[in-house]
Amino acid sequence: MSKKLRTPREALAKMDNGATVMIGGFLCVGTPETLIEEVLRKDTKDLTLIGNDTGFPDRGIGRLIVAKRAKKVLASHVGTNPETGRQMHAGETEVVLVPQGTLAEQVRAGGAGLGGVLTPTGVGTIVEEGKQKITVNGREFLLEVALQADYALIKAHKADELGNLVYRRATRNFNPLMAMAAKTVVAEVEEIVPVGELDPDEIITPGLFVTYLVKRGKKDE
Amino acid sequence: MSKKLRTPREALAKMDNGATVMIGGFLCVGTPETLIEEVLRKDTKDLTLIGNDTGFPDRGIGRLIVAKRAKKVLASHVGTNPETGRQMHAGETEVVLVPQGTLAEQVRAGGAGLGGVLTPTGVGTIVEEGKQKITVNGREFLLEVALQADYALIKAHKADELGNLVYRRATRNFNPLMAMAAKTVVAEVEEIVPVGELDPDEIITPGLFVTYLVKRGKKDE
Amino acid sequence: MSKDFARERIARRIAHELQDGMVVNLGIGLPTWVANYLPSGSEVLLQSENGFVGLGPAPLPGQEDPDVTNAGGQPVTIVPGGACFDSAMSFAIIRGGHVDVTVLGALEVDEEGNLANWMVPGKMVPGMGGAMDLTVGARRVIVAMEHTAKGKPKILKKCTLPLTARQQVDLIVTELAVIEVTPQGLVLKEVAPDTTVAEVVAQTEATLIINTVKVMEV
Amino acid sequence: MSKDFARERIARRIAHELQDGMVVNLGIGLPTWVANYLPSGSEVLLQSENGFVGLGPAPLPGQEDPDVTNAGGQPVTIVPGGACFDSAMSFAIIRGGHVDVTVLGALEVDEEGNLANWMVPGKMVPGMGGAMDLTVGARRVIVAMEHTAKGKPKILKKCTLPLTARQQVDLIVTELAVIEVTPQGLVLKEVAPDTTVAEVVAQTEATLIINTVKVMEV
Repeated sequence: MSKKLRTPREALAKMDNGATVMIGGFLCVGTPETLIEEVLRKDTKDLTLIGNDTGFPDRGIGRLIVAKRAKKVLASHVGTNPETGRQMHAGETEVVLVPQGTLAEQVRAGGAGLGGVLTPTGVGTIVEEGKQKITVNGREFLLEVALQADYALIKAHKADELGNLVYRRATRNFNPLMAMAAKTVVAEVEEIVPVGELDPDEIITPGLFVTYLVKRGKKDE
Repeated sequence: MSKKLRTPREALAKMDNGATVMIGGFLCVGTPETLIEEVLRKDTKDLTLIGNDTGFPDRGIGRLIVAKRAKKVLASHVGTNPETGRQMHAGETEVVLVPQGTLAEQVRAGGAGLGGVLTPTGVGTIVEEGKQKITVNGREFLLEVALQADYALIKAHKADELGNLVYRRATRNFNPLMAMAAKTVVAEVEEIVPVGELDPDEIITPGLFVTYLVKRGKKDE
Repeated sequence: MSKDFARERIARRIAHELQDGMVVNLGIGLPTWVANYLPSGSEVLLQSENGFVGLGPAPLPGQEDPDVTNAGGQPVTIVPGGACFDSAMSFAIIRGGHVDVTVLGALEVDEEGNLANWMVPGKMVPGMGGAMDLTVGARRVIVAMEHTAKGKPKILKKCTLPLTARQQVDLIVTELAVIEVTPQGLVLKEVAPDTTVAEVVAQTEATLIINTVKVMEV
Repeated sequence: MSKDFARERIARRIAHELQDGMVVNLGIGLPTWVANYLPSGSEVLLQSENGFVGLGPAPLPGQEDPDVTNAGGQPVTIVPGGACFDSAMSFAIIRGGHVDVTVLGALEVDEEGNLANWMVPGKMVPGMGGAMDLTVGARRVIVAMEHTAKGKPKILKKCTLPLTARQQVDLIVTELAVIEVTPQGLVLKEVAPDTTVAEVVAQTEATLIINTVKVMEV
């Protein structure tokens, strides 16, 4: 049995109000719904949420938005969840829109110990507001700083007992990046296999990044 | 038969004197020896070489150093090839020593369209000389700019006919990064399998990065 | 002309711009249609920014794989030889110039090749998603859009909405015309067989440079 | 004391600092020896910066895999549960603070925890390899070295050689002593049973803060 295996309740027991939480997935493909369910249950609020999008009102990060658990959201797209737009316009929730490739690099930088990256994306648009512009070899770039979080809630296909993870198809997206960038990383998985069953070359997220494993669909009593 | 398959001579026919060439491998583990052999044969010189190290005098990048094909070398370590040190001290070859993690990020940035990255590595050492220092959240970082090349000579374990690549064990190192960062990417492989034989989840370097495939050990007549 | 008829024509014309071996990213909505008009046996490689290359047609009903969707969240397939990756790699491919062509919708385009397609202040603010990276990173940016919106021109002297990217558009394809963005300005290359140069000029706010104009293949 | 005896003692003492579950990177040379003194069944996870985690013991003769080497190029094994990656991921792990302890050799260390181990100007310039990233990135930096070189102290008031990293060393282990780097300076924690505090002080150029000194377990 994996030493990292927890129930959802155990895994998120120490998540406090006001925490910064990264959540994997792309329009709910590769989103840890069981962990989101637990955040809803335990009534954690004032969260800063970081994710590609805000899902749908009844799925993914969208459920946390509808339940008003976020004080701030960083995402590249909120169009599939009208409630996010409503809260943004009403001034109820701060929404920061970030180009998708920039968000990916910011999260990766946070995990990789980099202070940030220089990207050409957003130059000449409102995205550049308040950011440092740096010229390298005659081309202008925006300095986009690293992002880190208290928690990363991610979804993987399979784990071994050490927490090594593999992903399936389009569910990978932000999950391996977020796995690097948070103090506590909880991976929701379909299946846990014995150590040695995954080939070292096929592992995408080494287990050293993973704090806890939770089985998808597992409920606490 | 793969449309990308070439003999070493065909694959490197257009490599000119003065080219910038990235070469994969870590102390010759994962180094494309067949391609290096061809660079030696065709007498290309005044190269700027970028690699983790300069191998050994009789193996890997070291052979190009001994044959005096490089006017400039960027590497993290040259200690296993005394000839590199000799040429450096004698002023025959310009050698720029770069921290290994910085070199990896510079190559990746070149491939990813980033202008550079901010790293804490090298702050307070001679590595910071001539570089911009940027403070983010109270911590100092060095701005290390992206690297790109005319050629990347890489080594993979297996390719499919479209050039999708998988690597084996410790041979991966800089190879997938360099595959992203050069105009012409030549991958030396042990084996080429039909399209569809590699699972989409196991591919490390998508074939879109790969210009030509060369079979390891393949000689031109 | 019905909306669908216009959109089909645009998609069909853009398909001619895509050649075997090219890596192409098709935006959500109208751009997605372009895939339907590629010749059978086409070796255009479609990149899906949510995390793979080798985007294939929609699956047969009942054969959907919930883990295989396009960037709009719709079920799709992965062709043999496709490859999956994370979002950092996906945008390394996009930003790094490894996508040959991207096809994107637009709210406005202007004479400098500026593009606005991600927000209408105070109204629609869905977010830019991957559009800013695609526009900056792809080697060639093709805008696919209807020529006008509610009778008002969308090809302007200067964009009025917040930009997605500055000076990145290369080609504009509408149901009426094909327009190339050049350092000198917008060059009218083709007009549809059921319209005239004068009509296209009348429906375009931007100045069009007119030399040899061909009939658009539709 | 023979060189090998000294080195074995240093490695053995450092092994006590490593606990189950820790991710540890051992530098080339003496630090590599530490792995030999981990208790059997140890769950310390060794990271090898050339591209994997789960570094295992040397293979039996004839069972070497040319694709599985450590950062020094020597044949090793990968334990069950190990994982391979590229150099960017390897240093993301290192620079990003995901390595709990790194053990590195040194030419000089000083009172501020500065480390010099990569070059001697005009003489030996092998390059820093991964040492600068390891020193900056690992949560805890342990220096493993002989106390003196040719009779001259290596623990100095101020390093004279070009630095590998500034103020990153946490612990120094030699065949004579265990010394902790604190904001107040170097604290002598342990001395070997075959030496004395006075002897250690005599062989150290840096000022040592001396409170409770224990006998080093050797």
